Amino acid sequence: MTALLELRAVRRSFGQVEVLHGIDIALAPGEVHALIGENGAGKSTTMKIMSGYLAPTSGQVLLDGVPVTHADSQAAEAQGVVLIHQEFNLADRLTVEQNIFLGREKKRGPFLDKAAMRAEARALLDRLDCRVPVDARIADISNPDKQMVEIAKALQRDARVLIMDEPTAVLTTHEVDVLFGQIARLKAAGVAILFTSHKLDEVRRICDSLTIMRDGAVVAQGRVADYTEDAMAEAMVGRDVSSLYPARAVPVGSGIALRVQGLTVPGFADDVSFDLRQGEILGLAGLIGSGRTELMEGLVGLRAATGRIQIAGRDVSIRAPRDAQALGMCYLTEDRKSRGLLLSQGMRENLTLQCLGDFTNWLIDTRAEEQALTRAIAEFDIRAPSRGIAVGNLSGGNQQKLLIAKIMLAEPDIVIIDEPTRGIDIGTKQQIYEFIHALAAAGRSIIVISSEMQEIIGLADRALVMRSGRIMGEVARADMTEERIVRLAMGLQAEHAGTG
Amino acid sequence: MSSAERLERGWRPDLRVLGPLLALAALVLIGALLNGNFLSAGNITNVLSRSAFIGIIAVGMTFVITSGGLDLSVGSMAAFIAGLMILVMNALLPVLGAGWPLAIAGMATAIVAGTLAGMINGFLITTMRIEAFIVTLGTMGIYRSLVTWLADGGTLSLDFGMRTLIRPIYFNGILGISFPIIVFALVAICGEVVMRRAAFGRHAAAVGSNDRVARYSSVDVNRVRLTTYVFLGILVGIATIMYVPRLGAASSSTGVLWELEAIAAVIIGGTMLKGGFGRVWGTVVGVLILSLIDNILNLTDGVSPYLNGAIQGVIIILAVILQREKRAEG
Amino acid sequence: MSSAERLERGWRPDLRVLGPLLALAALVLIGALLNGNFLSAGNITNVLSRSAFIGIIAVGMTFVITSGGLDLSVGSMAAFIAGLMILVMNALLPVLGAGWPLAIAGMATAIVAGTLAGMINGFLITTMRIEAFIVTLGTMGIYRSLVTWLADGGTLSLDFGMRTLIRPIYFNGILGISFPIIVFALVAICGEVVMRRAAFGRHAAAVGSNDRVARYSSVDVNRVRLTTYVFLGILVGIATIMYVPRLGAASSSTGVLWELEAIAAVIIGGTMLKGGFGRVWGTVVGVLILSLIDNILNLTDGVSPYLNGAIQGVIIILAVILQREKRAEG
Amino acid sequence: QEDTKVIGVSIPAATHGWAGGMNFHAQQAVERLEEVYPQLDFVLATASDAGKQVNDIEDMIATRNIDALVVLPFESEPLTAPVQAVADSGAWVTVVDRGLSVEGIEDLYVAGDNAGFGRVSGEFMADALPDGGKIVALRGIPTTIDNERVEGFEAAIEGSGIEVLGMEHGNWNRDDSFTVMQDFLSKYDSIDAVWASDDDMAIGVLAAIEAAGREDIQFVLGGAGMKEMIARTRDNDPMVPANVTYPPAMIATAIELTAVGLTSTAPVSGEFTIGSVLVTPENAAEYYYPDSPF
Ligand SMILES: Nc1ncnc2c1ncn2[C@@H]1O[C@H](COP(=O)(O)OP(=O)(O)OP(=O)(O)O)[C@@H](O)[C@H]1O
Ligand SMILES: Nc1ncnc2c1ncn2[C@@H]1O[C@H](COP(=O)(O)OP(=O)(O)OP(=O)(O)O)[C@@H](O)[C@H]1O
Ligand SMILES: [Mg+2]
Ligand SMILES: [Mg+2]
Repeated sequence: MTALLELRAVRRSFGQVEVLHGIDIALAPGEVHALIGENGAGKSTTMKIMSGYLAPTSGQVLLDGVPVTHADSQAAEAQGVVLIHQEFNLADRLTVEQNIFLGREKKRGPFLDKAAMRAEARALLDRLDCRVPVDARIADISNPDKQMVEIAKALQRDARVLIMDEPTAVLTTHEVDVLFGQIARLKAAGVAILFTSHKLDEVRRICDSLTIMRDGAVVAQGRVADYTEDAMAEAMVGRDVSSLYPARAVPVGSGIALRVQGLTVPGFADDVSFDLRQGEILGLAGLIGSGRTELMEGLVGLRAATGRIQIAGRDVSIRAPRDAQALGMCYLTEDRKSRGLLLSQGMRENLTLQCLGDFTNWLIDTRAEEQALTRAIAEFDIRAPSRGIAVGNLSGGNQQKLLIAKIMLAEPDIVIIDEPTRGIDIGTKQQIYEFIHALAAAGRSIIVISSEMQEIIGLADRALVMRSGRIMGEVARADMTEERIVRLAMGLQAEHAGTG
Repeated sequence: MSSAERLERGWRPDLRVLGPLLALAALVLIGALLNGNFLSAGNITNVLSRSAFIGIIAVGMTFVITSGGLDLSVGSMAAFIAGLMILVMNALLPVLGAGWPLAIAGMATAIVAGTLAGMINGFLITTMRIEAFIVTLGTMGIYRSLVTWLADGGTLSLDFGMRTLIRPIYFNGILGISFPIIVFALVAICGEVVMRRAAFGRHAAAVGSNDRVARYSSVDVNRVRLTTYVFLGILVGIATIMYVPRLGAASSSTGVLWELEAIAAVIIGGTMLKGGFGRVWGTVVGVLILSLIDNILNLTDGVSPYLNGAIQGVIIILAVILQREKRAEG
Repeated sequence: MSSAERLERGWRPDLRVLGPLLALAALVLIGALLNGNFLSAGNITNVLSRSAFIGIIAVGMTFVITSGGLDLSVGSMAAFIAGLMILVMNALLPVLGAGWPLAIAGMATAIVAGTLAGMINGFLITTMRIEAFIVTLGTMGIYRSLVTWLADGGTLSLDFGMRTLIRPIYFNGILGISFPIIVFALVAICGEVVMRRAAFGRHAAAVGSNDRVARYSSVDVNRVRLTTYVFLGILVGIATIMYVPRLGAASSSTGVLWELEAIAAVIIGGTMLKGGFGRVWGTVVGVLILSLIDNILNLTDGVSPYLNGAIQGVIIILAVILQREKRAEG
Repeated sequence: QEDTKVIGVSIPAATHGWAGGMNFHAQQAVERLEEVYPQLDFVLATASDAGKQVNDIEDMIATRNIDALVVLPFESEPLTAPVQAVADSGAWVTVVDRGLSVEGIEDLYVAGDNAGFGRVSGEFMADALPDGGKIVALRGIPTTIDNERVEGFEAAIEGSGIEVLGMEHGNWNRDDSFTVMQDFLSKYDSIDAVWASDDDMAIGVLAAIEAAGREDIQFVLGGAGMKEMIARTRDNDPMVPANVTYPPAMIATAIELTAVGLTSTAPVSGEFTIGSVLVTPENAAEYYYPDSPF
């Protein structure tokens, strides 16, 4: 069987730094190939080279056994090689339909055939079970919907080789199922598929063969059937990561750190009340779109909200994030790209932006900033090819680590973490969980919003489940099961707010 | 509740759409109350005809701004093209005689010069990758200088016989609608159609919204950008064809500040200065608002003429208050 | 390999940094070759002193543009403040007498008026959420009108005795360096320090780069924006304090086109028009480039003065060619 | 009442000193005449370019039904056809300062004499520097007016041995002329006199000379009769030995004559040329108007 697309001894440097040291991968038609590895291992770079977005510094790209040099992504696309980017590649101020057909508009005579495009966009999205209106502007739709639009856009392109860079990072279980259905369909049609994910169970579920990368080199290649999840993880990280979630070392404190009563965020959350104890890790579960993000944004003053908030027993009024921060409460956004980091600026500037005051004594103490960056790099294992790199050029996972480091620099007593491990490799996940536990052990209180049930179950002392802007119920650590949470999230089982 | 459902939450009148229209309606009302002749056919024809210059240019500017660009040179460019057109016509007069062939030669000059001027701006901005603000500030100075130099510091005037011949291009019309109004309307309609119904309009918006995404989506970003400038240059040429018959002369003070007026009209009309979204009909409304302000100031006494600029400024700001963006959330 | 080891970076000459400096050096060389007096102390003092007005304003403009804003009103604002300062000083003359207390009252007027004018722009832009281009186009017209009205169309002149008293503010100096140069240098140094080393500069760049990220990072976006406009207003006030002593007069033609010059200087200096990155020293270089072009054109013969603007335009474009961005990749 | 007549006045905006003075006089005249002639209404519009001035005139006809137009054309050529249209509609037309490019349109022409302005200036210069000398000159905003003045000046100094070292545009603006003069002073080690051609520019030039401390320049000749400069001539300031008039008040004369023509049967049509006169310390007092802003 000849490979449809193949990389031979591909190297790639950015400036002085080489990030790929000779990669060989072959994609066969009708097969799903997994590319896994740590954050910054070079997966996205490899995929961009395959699809013409980047040129290899040396080595060959072969299509149907013939060496090709794609001048650009258009040339690759014309050959049927399509990439779904890890970071959204959509024009914010255009609509869903305009984005799907961007660059390949359907025309009737000199004019756009809008009706046909709308119908086809609708059909594509329906195939993905995505109900976002085709006229909505990208800026106004949710992250999961954006991902589905990306996928629809790729499907519209009639790919022979479909390369997907972490498509499931922002999707829910249901949407992942839909996507996998489509992948199966394409596979049956003989499309070669390359797939990346940090969720190894997904790799086991849909992939046939796999390549494992570490530090810009291939460390293992073979059939997925030959690997257990733990074996994959160990090959990626170079150590055993089977015990992902640490055990609770210090008991939850008794004091109430945060009391929320009747918090309403118009249009998103309605009359929400809960308590957060000192040293507690509170999980906030729910389906995507249940309003968890908006609720917490309302809590920290990023959105208009009404309700009563008490911190450490005192009534407080929070109108902007800086008010919350002054009270020791910080929120870490789920959207690192457009809300979390300044992509064109360096790591140092991003790290200290949130609490620049602490580094300023008349003037900014750059030396102290550099020290903080050195500490953050060590503590969160941020891997960057150079210290002065623009944050937009970091790998996705390393951006996420930097974002966590940025919030933690403010040393909040109450920290709300929205999707903390989105796009993070399994080794680093373990480190982040340990870090969260260490925070709790030090008496700080944490709210973790996560769409991964396992994460809530593994991490939280107690979980609240949200649906349609309301708290549907509370699950204690002892009886936390995936089924219990899902039933609440889907509204299949009503339950009175428990101990809170 | 899925986000899809959330988006369909009831229809509210969108101020960003209604805003400019409301402002225009308010101005018409004020004008009508101040002076009985305001709504007379004569006055309306005057106002619309003279809006045509800025209007035609502003339609092109809408595309440039939508695709994330800017052009400060249009006023000087118009002056230069007008001067060139007059020079060419005067030079050809002995050969072609004062007739329509000469007029057509003049028009061709204007269109060709506009196309070239647009190409130069576009080339420097796209291929040479220089900031549009700087390129067009530079060419603004260059064209202004050139027209002063061509006119030797004075005025370039069209031969008088020829002037009488082409006067109808501005002053006459079809069915009582003057040519500038007709041309402006045609340009606006074409512009609106291209913006909304042609691939080019979409591509311009995509380039202005995020040029990287556009590039990754097989849009030839440089070509789109270049085309917007060429398109604007051609429209400047067309505006000049309307302008020369009106005054029959060009000098260093021709077209001064047209660029600011055109940009202001575009923004008053709801196009985003940072690019990514453009609205041609809004631009037309913006142009009308600006022309009406001038007209209304001429209808009334009692205000020191020194303060005209202040009143204009206040009205421009008020017109835009109506359509400001929603407070950012989330 | 630990990540720390990976982190050194090699130094390459960066054209975006060197570009403006090279352009400036080229101009100085050309000037020196064309005219022997170019490098004389007198000429250098002249050029630097008269750069000071635009220079001081351009430093403020750097912050406004860095945070994603724009201010077209600075020229008119300067004219208005100059007029006001003269009126106040003339009015207080009988009370305070022609002495330093009166001069100080005049300066206080300028600073207060500048602060208020900046606050008005900033308020309309941030709290009222109106596009900066429109707000400042509006206030540009308003201030220009007001000064014309205050001067009754003519010129507001400072009392003669007072003029003699404050003349030294422009013409004298310390150790042979004139006050405008000293003030400009101080403003530039403070500006550079604030931009690079103070939290405010960081915040301005963050707001200009992505205001949503800034808001999520506890930055008070509106306050930062407002502050940039107020800061600019104060600097316009300071520039006016240098300006009035020079000729002791203000009229409707004072400060015309200063806004374009200031913005051009900022961009020539390498600050990005779309915000997110600013460089005060670059702005200073930009201002010097613009002043030198004028100076060199005046010192040389042979070119029709009508073409000065064209040469200016060409040089501005050339200066920026040196520092265009690398082609985007990946 | 029925026989109310409307006079439209269209003038360039106050963008430089002389135009400012002219605006002032126009407004004064309108205010005064509205008192004197209750049966007259005035419409005053100022324009920043020729196109805007044509708009103003169109508006006056379409909405204000003017019976007479007093116009100081921004430029002659572009205003000719529109003003002709006004005349053809039967309204009275008074043209001020700049003639139209077709003769016989106007009923009344109150003319300034730009060539004469240049000539008088040149003649003074030739008299003051009998042995010839080196001068620099500042020009106004590039316009036909400026060209006429400069041509008149150059013709008058021809053969007098006066050498014009350099000529640049000071745009009738104090700041610009200050800058230009500073650079002239750097460029030329010895200058005998300066023709500033306008009093605003003369003020800028004088400031530059004073700041440079140069003793070689004997005098600066401005023009247009700004009251401060007339006063300095009157007071025998050696640097300002003379002035050449170009009175902005001519607009007031024109408006007044038009008002008279419209309200009475007195014959006011024809051409009134307001010549440029040399002002010297001897006759300066006659040209000093303390109330004018210019
Ligand atoms: N444009 C660029 N300039 C400089 N360095 C870059 C650039 N793009 C990628 N890199 C570097 O190349 C390395 C590999 O990045 P890549 O995005 O391929 O990682 P990845 O395996 O996809 O990681 P993740 O799982 O976090 O997405 C990283 O160290 C990254 O910082
Ligand atoms: N209509 C909308 N307009 C703007 N942004 C939206 C809209 N709907 C969702 N988003 C954004 O998309 C993201 C997804 O949040 P969503 O409201 O769907 O709920 P959630 O419960 O927080 O789910 P999750 O955190 O798992 O994504 C948020 O950042 C939200 O701000
Ligand atoms: Mg990646
Ligand atoms: Mg969320």
